Amino acid sequence: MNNKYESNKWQEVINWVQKRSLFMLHYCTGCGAIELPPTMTSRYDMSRFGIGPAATPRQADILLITGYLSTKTLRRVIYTYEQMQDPKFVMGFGSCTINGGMYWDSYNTIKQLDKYIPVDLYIAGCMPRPEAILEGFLKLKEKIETGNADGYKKYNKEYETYKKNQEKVLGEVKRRQ
Amino acid sequence: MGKSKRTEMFFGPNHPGVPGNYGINYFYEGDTVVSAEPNPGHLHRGFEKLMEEREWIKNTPLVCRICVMEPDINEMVYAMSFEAIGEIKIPKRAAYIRSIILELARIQAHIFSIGGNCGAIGLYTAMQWGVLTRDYILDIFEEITGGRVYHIYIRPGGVRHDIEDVTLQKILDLLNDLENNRMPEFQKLIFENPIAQKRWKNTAVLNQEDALSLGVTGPALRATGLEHDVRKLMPYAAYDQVDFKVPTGEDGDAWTRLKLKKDEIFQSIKIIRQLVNNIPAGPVSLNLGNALKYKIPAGEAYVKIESSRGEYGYYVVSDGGLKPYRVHVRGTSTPLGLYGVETLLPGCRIEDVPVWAHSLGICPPEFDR
Amino acid sequence: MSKDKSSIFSPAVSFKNLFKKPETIKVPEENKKTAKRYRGFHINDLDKCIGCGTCSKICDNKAIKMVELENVKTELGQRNERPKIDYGRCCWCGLCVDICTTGSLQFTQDYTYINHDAESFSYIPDNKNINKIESAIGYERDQDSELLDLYRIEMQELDAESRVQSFMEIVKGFSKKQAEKEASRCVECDICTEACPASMNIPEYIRGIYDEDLEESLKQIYEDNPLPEVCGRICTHNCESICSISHRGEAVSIRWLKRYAVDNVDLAEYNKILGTEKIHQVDKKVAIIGAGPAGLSAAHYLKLMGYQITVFEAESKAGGMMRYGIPEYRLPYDKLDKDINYIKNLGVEFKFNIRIGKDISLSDIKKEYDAVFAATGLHNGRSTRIPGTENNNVYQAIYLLKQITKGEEIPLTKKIVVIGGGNVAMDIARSLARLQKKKYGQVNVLVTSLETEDIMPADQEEIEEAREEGVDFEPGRGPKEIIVSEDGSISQICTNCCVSVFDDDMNFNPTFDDQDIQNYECDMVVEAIGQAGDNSYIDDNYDIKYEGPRIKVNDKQQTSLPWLFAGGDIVRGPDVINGIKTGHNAAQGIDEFLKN
Amino acid sequence: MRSENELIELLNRDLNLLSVKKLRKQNISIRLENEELVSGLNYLKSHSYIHLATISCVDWIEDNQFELIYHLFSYEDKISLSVKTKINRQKSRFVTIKNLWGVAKYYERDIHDFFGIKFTGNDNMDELILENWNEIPPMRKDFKTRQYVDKKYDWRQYHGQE
Repeated sequence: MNNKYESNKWQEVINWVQKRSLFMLHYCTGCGAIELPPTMTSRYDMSRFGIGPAATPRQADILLITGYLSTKTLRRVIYTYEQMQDPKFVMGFGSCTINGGMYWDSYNTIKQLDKYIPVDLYIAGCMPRPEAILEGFLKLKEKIETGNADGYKKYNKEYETYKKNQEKVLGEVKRRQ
Repeated sequence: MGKSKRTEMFFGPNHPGVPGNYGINYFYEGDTVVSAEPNPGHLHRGFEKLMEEREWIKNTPLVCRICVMEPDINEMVYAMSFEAIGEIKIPKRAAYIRSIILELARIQAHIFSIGGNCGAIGLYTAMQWGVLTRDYILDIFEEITGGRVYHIYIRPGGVRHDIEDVTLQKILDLLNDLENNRMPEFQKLIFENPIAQKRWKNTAVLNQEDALSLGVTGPALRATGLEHDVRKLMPYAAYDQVDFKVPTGEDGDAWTRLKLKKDEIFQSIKIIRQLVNNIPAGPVSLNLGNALKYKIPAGEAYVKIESSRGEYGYYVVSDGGLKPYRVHVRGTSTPLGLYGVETLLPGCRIEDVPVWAHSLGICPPEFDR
Repeated sequence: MSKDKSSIFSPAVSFKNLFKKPETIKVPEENKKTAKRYRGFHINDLDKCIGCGTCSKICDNKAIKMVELENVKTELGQRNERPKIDYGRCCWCGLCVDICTTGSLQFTQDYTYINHDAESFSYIPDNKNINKIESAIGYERDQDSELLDLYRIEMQELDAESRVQSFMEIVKGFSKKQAEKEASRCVECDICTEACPASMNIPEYIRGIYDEDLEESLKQIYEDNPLPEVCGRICTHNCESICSISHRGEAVSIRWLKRYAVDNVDLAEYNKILGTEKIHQVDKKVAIIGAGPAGLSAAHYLKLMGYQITVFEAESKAGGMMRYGIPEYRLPYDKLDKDINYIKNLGVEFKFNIRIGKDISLSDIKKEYDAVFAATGLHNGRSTRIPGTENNNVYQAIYLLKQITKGEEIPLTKKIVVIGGGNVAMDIARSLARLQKKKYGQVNVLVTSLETEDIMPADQEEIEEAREEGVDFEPGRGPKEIIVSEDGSISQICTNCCVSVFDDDMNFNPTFDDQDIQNYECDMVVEAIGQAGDNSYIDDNYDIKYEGPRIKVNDKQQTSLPWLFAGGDIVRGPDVINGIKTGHNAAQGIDEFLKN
Repeated sequence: MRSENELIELLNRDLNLLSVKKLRKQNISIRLENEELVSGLNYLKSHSYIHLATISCVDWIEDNQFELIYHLFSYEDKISLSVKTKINRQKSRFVTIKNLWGVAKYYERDIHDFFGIKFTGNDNMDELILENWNEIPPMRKDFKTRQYVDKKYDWRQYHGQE
């Protein structure tokens, strides 16, 4: 287990438990969110994998960026991300989070998600199907178990670069005290 | 009891009760809203600017992303405005297929919104059923168009593919299953549920006079007694070849609107059956030549059609070039989502704000564009 | 308020589902099969794909970039570029699949690709998609979702019956609406430019027509071709043979569009449009021998550079083979004169009825001019020299065509046999058919050629149109002997079967089978089996290097003598557009030569 | 229930129209002077054109004008009527109609967001859709999106490609 940061037996157990019960923050930032109801409800049912929706950032583990992110939402996503407790994971849905997607030349959407918040996994699609989302969750669980899902550590370590990128787009952003 | 303190509440943008990413900042005293102000713009992608920089055909994948609840409505209005300015008459079969797709989209949107309304009051079983039933309709869409939610199927000149007979049969089977198995269950669980009825009755009331002055259309207006439906006022596609009733109500509250949506589902089922049974043979699209060089004469058109929540219009201006000169999107919930929040929301109870939003069909990307 | 039925127990209906099978799809074990028409990841048949880039043009998310591949070579009709799709941009709309000119780009039904590295979402599809797995074909284009304009605008032509009556021009030409519709078919992929010997800016001038800006078209045309009226009618248009639209439909009628553009700009405007009202004169003199396509092209481009140009022409009018070799029904003389007059107005001096080597020697020319460009072409006929060709009823097509164009009376009998399978044979056969129709009221011309019909060098349309006008064909026959009766008139021509025309390494050496003898009655024979040049005016007092029958030149058309340049059929054939190209090259070569 | 022609006659009689055009079935567009627009709308509102669908704005940059289009609809006549007027692009100011239709307050605020047109009488002109926008209003033709995007966001470097 070559976990880059610090690793001990105890961490393995945490990862194992962590993987079993993940709470996904119910925040539909973009149009991909329309595929979340089928994933959460009985047709594809992600709670089979122990993943359920959580209403507030403080109780959530996964932040889903479902598609494009307008600058106004980016500000709130940063507030949300910073309110979430470590360990936290981010999944980018669809083309818009990877390289701008359809709104590559729009003046109000960001082009690369990983410039502003660390992203653990991208799912291809416009928007990704419920089956692809579930397989994305499974891949995320594997990453958590092997301890590679360490986006949040990267955020703390390289906080300055993230802050600079964020401020380039948003101007001043209120930070958690 | 003295006057309680006026406190500010940030409702959304991240809130399960809000359909989409949209905020309402309101002050409340006790548990009634005193004043409210919309906080839109979270889903703004500048569609209208993007559309001015793309050729006509390149906008077809773009327009269906404007309102994620009803992609087909956007494709239809865009195609219709192109055909209106270019005076292009599409083949008869294409008109029939367009109406079938639009009615399926209406059913899907209504079921989803019934589910959403139930979710707003906590009846989560109905929400699960709503999403499940809608998913079966998406399977049909996937079969016809190749895409689940975004179909990019209705294009200037007609539709992209013909519907095979086996798919038409599947549509009929789906409608039978919907009419005989699903809707009775919905009827029992939702419409005969006393607690739900009590919850919806005279909440989020919208009277006729407010509705007309705000420019509200669709079920919200019909719930106040007026039988106005764009499919009857300005028939398009194949709606003049089918007969259907436009259900209306009187009280204009959330309960009447919900019943209207249910009745409209049955009307849509009737329409689709008529369409499928006498769909004419023939081509389904007009070859308008090389897609990179679609061109229509200079002109303008304000075209509107009946989406599941009312009039959905585009104002398109063409300067005779390869790209639209200007496209202005008029979403159905623009009046309610912005001005309605400021004037109609005060007086509601706090717990009714999600019901208000869902029942009046506020869909933020429409006015964020 | 109408009494709504309600009871506290009605929600109990949901307990019914306890006994029903759950409708959940248990991903990942049980994956729902996607619909047949699903739009998943792309695959691309790299051999069928020609790298035309139309998919990257229609992609509204700029998700497709054309990327060069080493193992794919650029050759006629395809580039070594292939589409690279960026799934960080793609919206799976399928416009690219709908417009793909060769139909090589397709969708599979596969849709899951998850990765943490954003840069891995960019992929060059080949027969496998981004997941490198075999996956069933998904969405497919059909005639309803077609985004190309596959078929040509019907070109109005005189019907066979009326056109054989006269030398009137057959092709009517496009109307404004037709031309713009035809021009709209072009996807501007620029593949045709590589096939055009003069590498004309074809997409640009077609775009000019589409934008109703014929002035722009004229500018684009004149950059590489000073004889557009001619080429708009008789060019061999190899550009149309590899047009990307021809893969699934009919090629854009590039030649007729060029003709439309130039027909609709009148000569007086040319100078203003092309900006050649004032040319900065240079006091260097260049002599051009031969006013054929090569000579005129060199004269035009050299004049633009300001040199003083004098064109020496043996005939009484300029045009060379264009005037004296091509009948009027294909190339009317007023259109030819329009091109020539523009060059004349630039200030090019023409000297007619002067044959170099007879009236003036080449060395006199050399003294007076700083450089010489020889473009005298191949104006002598060739004979099969089979027994009987010395009879006076045997003619060569070249000389007959010249007489016809000059309007002179030519010997014309009732039954004529033409030997040869190329465009010249077609020209003489159809001209004789017209003359026979006028004189005898009916056509009796028989064309025999070594080649069988499928490998005859003449254009396919030419053969079909000739047949419609009453010309008969006997392909695959070798001329053996012309049988002459006692009174000196020809009675028959005896032919044997020609088994093969070219040997293994494609050299011309036909083999015959003498058992299969066929005789055809005729009282006149015309040989159209090739042309020969007469370079004696050079060879008599200078020895320059030859490459087989053709003069050896470098890429700037410079012969072994530094001051002597050569172009046209005497250097490289076979058609007008190559002549124009050699003239253009020579102009640049002479310009460099005179500069240093 | 008026037909298109009856409506055109009525309008010609009562309003001095700059131009009137029947675009297509159930679709008429008229043009009024700036000063007469509000009175025209008031007149129309009293003649069954009570539904204001939306207010559109088009930037005709060549002839230096903004064009405001008020889309009305009458449930009796079943005719969609576009009332148009052009205002000077530099001044970019017009009068509000929020007293005729309250909802126009937000339509005008939206147009102010994207075109920078101020509506006197509608005092609430702060940002509705955009946030901290300090460039020229984005929907104006002279706002070049591509330059703005190149400046503000940087493109992903695919191992050195654009």
